[in-house]
Amino acid sequence: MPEFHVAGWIDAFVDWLLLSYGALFDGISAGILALLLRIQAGLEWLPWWAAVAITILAAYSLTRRPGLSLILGSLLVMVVALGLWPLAVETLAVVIASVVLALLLGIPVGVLMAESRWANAALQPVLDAMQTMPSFVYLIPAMMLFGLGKVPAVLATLIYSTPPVIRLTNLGIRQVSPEVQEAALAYGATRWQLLKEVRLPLAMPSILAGVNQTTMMALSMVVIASMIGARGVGEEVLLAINRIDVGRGFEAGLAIVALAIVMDRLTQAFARRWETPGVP
Amino acid sequence: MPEFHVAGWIDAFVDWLLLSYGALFDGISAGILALLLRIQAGLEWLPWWAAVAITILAAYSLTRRPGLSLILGSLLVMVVALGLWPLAVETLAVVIASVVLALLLGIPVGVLMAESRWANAALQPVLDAMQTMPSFVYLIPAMMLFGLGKVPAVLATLIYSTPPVIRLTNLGIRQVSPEVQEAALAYGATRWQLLKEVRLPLAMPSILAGVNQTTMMALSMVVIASMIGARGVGEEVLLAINRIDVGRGFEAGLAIVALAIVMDRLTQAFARRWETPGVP
Amino acid sequence: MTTPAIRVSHLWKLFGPERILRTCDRPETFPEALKAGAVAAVRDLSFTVAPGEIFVVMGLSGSGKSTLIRSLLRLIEPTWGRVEVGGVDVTALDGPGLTHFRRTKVAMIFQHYGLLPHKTVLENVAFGLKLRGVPPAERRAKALEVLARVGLKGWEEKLPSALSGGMQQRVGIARALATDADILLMDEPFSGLDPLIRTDMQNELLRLQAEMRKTILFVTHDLREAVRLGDRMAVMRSGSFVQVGTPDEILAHPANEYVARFVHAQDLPGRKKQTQREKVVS
Amino acid sequence: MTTPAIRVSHLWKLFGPERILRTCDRPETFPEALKAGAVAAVRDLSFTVAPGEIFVVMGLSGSGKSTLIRSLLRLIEPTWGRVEVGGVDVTALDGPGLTHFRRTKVAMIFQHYGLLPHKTVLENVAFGLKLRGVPPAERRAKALEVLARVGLKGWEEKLPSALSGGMQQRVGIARALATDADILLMDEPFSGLDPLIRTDMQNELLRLQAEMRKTILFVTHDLREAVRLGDRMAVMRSGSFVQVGTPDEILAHPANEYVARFVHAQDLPGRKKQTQREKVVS
Amino acid sequence: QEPIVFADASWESIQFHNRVAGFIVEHGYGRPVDYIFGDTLPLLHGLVRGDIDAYMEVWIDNIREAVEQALESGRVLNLGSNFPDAPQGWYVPTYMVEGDPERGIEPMMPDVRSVTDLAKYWELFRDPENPSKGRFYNCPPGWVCSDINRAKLKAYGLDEVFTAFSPGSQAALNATIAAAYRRGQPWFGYYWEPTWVIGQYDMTLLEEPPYTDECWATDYGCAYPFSKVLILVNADLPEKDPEVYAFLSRYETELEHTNRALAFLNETQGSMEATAVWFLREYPEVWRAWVDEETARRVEAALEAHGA
Ligand SMILES: Nc1ncnc2c1ncn2[C@@H]1O[C@H](COP(=O)(O)OP(=O)(O)OP(=O)(O)O)[C@@H](O)[C@H]1O
Ligand SMILES: Nc1ncnc2c1ncn2[C@@H]1O[C@H](COP(=O)(O)OP(=O)(O)OP(=O)(O)O)[C@@H](O)[C@H]1O
Ligand SMILES: [Mg+2]
Ligand SMILES: [Mg+2]
Repeated sequence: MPEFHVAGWIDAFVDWLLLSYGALFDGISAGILALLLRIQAGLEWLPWWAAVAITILAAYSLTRRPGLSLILGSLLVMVVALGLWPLAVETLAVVIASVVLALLLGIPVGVLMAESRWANAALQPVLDAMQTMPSFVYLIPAMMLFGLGKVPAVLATLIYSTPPVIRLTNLGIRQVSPEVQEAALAYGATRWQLLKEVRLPLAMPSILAGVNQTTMMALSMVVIASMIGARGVGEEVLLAINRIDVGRGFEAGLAIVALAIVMDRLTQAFARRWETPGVP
Repeated sequence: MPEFHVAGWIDAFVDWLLLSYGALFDGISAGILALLLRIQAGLEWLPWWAAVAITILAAYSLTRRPGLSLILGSLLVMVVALGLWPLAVETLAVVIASVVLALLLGIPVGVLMAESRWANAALQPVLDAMQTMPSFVYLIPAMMLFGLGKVPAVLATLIYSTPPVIRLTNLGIRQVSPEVQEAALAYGATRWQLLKEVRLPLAMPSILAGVNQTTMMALSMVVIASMIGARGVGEEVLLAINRIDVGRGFEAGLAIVALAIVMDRLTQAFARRWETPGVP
Repeated sequence: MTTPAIRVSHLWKLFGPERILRTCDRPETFPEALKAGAVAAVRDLSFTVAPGEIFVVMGLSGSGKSTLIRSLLRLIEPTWGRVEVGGVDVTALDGPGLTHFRRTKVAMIFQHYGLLPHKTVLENVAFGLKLRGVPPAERRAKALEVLARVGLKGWEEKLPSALSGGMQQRVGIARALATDADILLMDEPFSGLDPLIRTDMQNELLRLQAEMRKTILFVTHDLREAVRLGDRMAVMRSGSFVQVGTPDEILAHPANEYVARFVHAQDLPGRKKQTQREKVVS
Repeated sequence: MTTPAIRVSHLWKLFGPERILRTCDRPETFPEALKAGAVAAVRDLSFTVAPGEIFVVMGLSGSGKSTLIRSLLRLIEPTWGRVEVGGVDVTALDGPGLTHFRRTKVAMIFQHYGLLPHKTVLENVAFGLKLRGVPPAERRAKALEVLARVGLKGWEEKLPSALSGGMQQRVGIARALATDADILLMDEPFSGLDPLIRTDMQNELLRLQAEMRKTILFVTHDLREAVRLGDRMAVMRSGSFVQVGTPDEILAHPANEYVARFVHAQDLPGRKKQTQREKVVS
Repeated sequence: QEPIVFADASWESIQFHNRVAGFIVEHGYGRPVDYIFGDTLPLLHGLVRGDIDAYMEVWIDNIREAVEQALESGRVLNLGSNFPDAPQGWYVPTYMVEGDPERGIEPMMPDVRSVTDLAKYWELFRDPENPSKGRFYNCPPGWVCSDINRAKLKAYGLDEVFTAFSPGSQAALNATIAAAYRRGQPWFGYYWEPTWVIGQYDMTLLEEPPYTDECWATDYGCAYPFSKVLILVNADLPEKDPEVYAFLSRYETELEHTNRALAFLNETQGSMEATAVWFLREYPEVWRAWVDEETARRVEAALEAHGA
């Protein structure tokens, strides 16, 4: 079969972007960076014990489960004990920014996909591509456009971790019983009220699973983020790998897992707060 | 705060494993490898046009949707046209083996988590760790045990991609209406019958979302697999990345996305075959 | 005569495979669709309900009563025909118009309750008011009042899943009463209730009716209930009305063998509807 | 006297927050739990049903009828007490024993149908047989036969969601009849049915009864139905039986004001149960 | 017969050497060859385990611990350097010093020759994440040079105006050079030769005081030594194929060879195999020193056949 390539066009396109809009991308990059540095400064300003205390209090006030709250707190203490707190703070800044953006973008898009058959069909392959296109493929041009560091890291994390919450919001809404929706409509619910009062609350278990997966996937990008200069715990992993230091890599990995669990449980508790079905 | 490290123990543990169970790991490795080589030999024996034809036919006989079937076929043709078919075959062998193993392991574990509160609580953090522990951390020791190549690649892919199907099977089963389950129990359904006749079919939309996520995540490991000698399309990505050859990387990425879409739609169609709820 | 509260003209609703329904746009095409396998749940139905009237629909199960009642609110889109409710041409309404109509003109009670499982009993009852934008304190007061009327005082903070079937039914009734709509569509509202509560609820309905002259479309399987409540009643079969008239007429002169069998399946303790109603109202 | 088909002794079922229920293991602790906020859906209930008897339970909604019927199959675990069904001590059964018992001894009809939404009508009806391992052809034949009996011929391949409420109810009835169990537990089986079908189903039940002498625990809100079907009946209130006896006894000598109000809420067209039944059976 | 397996890491020079050695092994010694693609460290592990027989370019300065560990295990043999004179150090794009009239780029710092001259130009390299300093692109984390670079910045007093920015990976480092070069912007950081980057982009290696062991022992305030690029083989190779082992022990090239080969590859856009054949034809005197007469004849024959 004769071969056919698109590489030339892609290259030309990236070059064109780079030369024509370099300044624009520098501007965008500066904007995102400012946000990120603010989050990071806030986190850095906090001493570690204050962060632990806040986590425990937040977990308790959201879930009323003292056991869980203490476990979350002690996971953070473990990160501190491993000497990785300063790095963890840098990682957290990137991950928090990404997860917040992913949820803000993902839930509405998921709703859209549930409402519109057209959007569903059109976005499905886009989501597939976002999840499977190897990050570095788009990171190379992204790094050229945005420079190295935290900005392309947020971008890559966002691209990779948004699909699950979109997909599961979509699924959850589609599973809401038509009978209950009919009753709400009969009492004059608008599309928006139907969504807010019935569909989203009843889809909550599924949406929460999406939030969980998004958080997990955001944290699974920590090493890649460090590979493009975002620093953080991922750098420790890279260092350990390059030095064949299994134990050290494992410690850094543990810290990432700890951050993942803490972030996940807190986001879940927070989202659950909004409203969940009474039926188990 | 005084630091506390586990690195030493980990190192010692890996060494101990290596010395005591080397033969065992060689055995496991040989088993997986045999399976893999069989899949790969099968795929290589098939000319590309036969693979395209089989895909189209399978898709059509499973879904009865001619449009979809043709799209899937033409995605494979695209891979061929990009000149990546021989590499794609190697990638597919690893991914297919991983996804099959992930589903065979994941669905029962998901069921277990839905049935037992204890298993649920105990496995939750394990799943978190599987998803967020950076692959390289466990790949280095895994390579010491299993050698270079496709076996540790399958292992890493398995670890990373199994959690979604576990979690979504668990979620789906928990969401099955208690009324319907009660009715089945009243007629003397055993635990197993309840599962097979009621819970799994009614959880199917959620399980399918899990299958989708597992497939996606397996394909997102293709590049890592190539880093440890599994060959395949990931190689092309890595080469392109090192040369900052955006177009070439993008082509390889496209091929991966195409494989992802084809695999996902086929697995979904196949799983849907089993049984799905009649209610939309 | 005043304009009727409900006027239905030539209403059709077909169910069946998408493939067949796609070609159904005029009544002339319907016989063909029916032959091809579609089901006519409502078949060329025309009738009017006067303001303040209680119009009872009876009929075999599967005869299209729920479908009819749903069509009046366009919860299912009629295949053909025209529906006017409260002077509004429902079939011509656009989205916002339909929402406004559903919020203000009608309230519905569902055969299967249709409660929101994630909201408490109180929130369920106040739901119609919330949609309409009534302030929280006011809707709470209203909901508490109606809940007391249906005998569910003390259950306000429970979730529907902790209630028995009959109690859930009463929550559905309370939700409809709370909206103060002029027109009530009631799909077997009392069938899960025990006789004491059922009589209470019937009395309550008659009292309401005497006070506020609502218009009520009422589906039931219980002939006693139909006779007791209905100003007029219709007997439905396979999507059409076989006979329409006052209960007395129908009992005295069944239009055909089917109606006769239908009304005699439940023999009745005398036909003293008028006097009974007077007793309750006084 | 032969051993009773159903014997319930001192049955209790409390609902409420986990926190309170944890400490409830003996009847002595129950009053305290009730004070703390638990609800006794079934309260120290004892009764027997003789083989071949139709025992009707009536009562206010929320009085515990569904809870009682569920407890007999241990679909909900009783808090206290002993249940024997068909000579088997149900409360003492282990897992496999319970499964065997449910498959062979009893069949249940649910107030809310409890159909499997992903299976066709036919598969739903054959479900009990499938669980028991009956071969496909045989269970198909049986299911088709029972479906015809409940008037659902032609609907075999539809999904429950395409059926009206009453039709779904009949699928539930067919499923129970298909199992040929000796003991039937029926939770308001006929309440969503129209009068014609309802009478048909009652006749069918009486015919079955005359032929096969099944034991039936029957919950209904319809006094006529209770009188027509019941050999004995019980009036339930807040988890206890207020009165148990033959319908005639209860109608003639209500034990208290409550029962009197209850049975008189629906005045009855003469008390000719015995004769009616004979007519049907003959 | 089991193949000789080469570690086919992802950069081009090693792939080129693999094809050269592979051609000789295949045609000169009649032994099948295989190339396993992978990342640096996994391949090194493979070498230790014996999944891989030969690793033609081990940049020991980057992964010193790993290599030392491997050698200590006794499972790996060091066959000496592949090419002995690979420069490394701190580069800036040449247009920054000399300008590029073709692209209309003015020289930004015409008087810069050595690293210490850069102090006054730090603002050109401003770090967006820390705008009070310039950005120096360091080695990827874990490489030995990343610590050395930091020490050097300090030794030259440049740490006051520059931060050592860790690019995270070699790919990221390459991307920064490519992006800066295409846009004609400033860039300053560590790199090495022979690489396609230095081949493709015109970069200037900045001057430093010449390398001495003393300065290396104190504050690293002098130039890098030439980097060592070793050939490592698995310890079983002498037993598996003594002839190939002997051949690889003698394998040695010069920097110039690799550079020419990479240039050829770039010009022709051909395959690695073609480049290896070109090299073998072009430099018979080089490879004939590695093999005996007999083998050389067989390779010659294969080369001729290849052309036909
Ligand atoms: N899952 C539950 N959680 C808490 N309370 C419950 C639960 N199920 C039932 N109850 C309570 O138990 C009582 C009895 O309920 P049950 O369903 O047995 O009534 P019933 O007699 O069947 O009423 P109906 O005629 O309306 O069906 C009710 O007060 C109900 O609120
Ligand atoms: N979603 C649907 N898809 C297909 N057919 C339907 C659907 N809904 C209703 N039908 C059919 O329409 C007919 C009328 O149903 P409907 O629910 O209106 O009956 P009904 O008179 O309310 O009966 P019941 O007294 O049992 O509630 C039935 O034959 C039913 O099978
Ligand atoms: Mg109905
Ligand atoms: Mg009940």
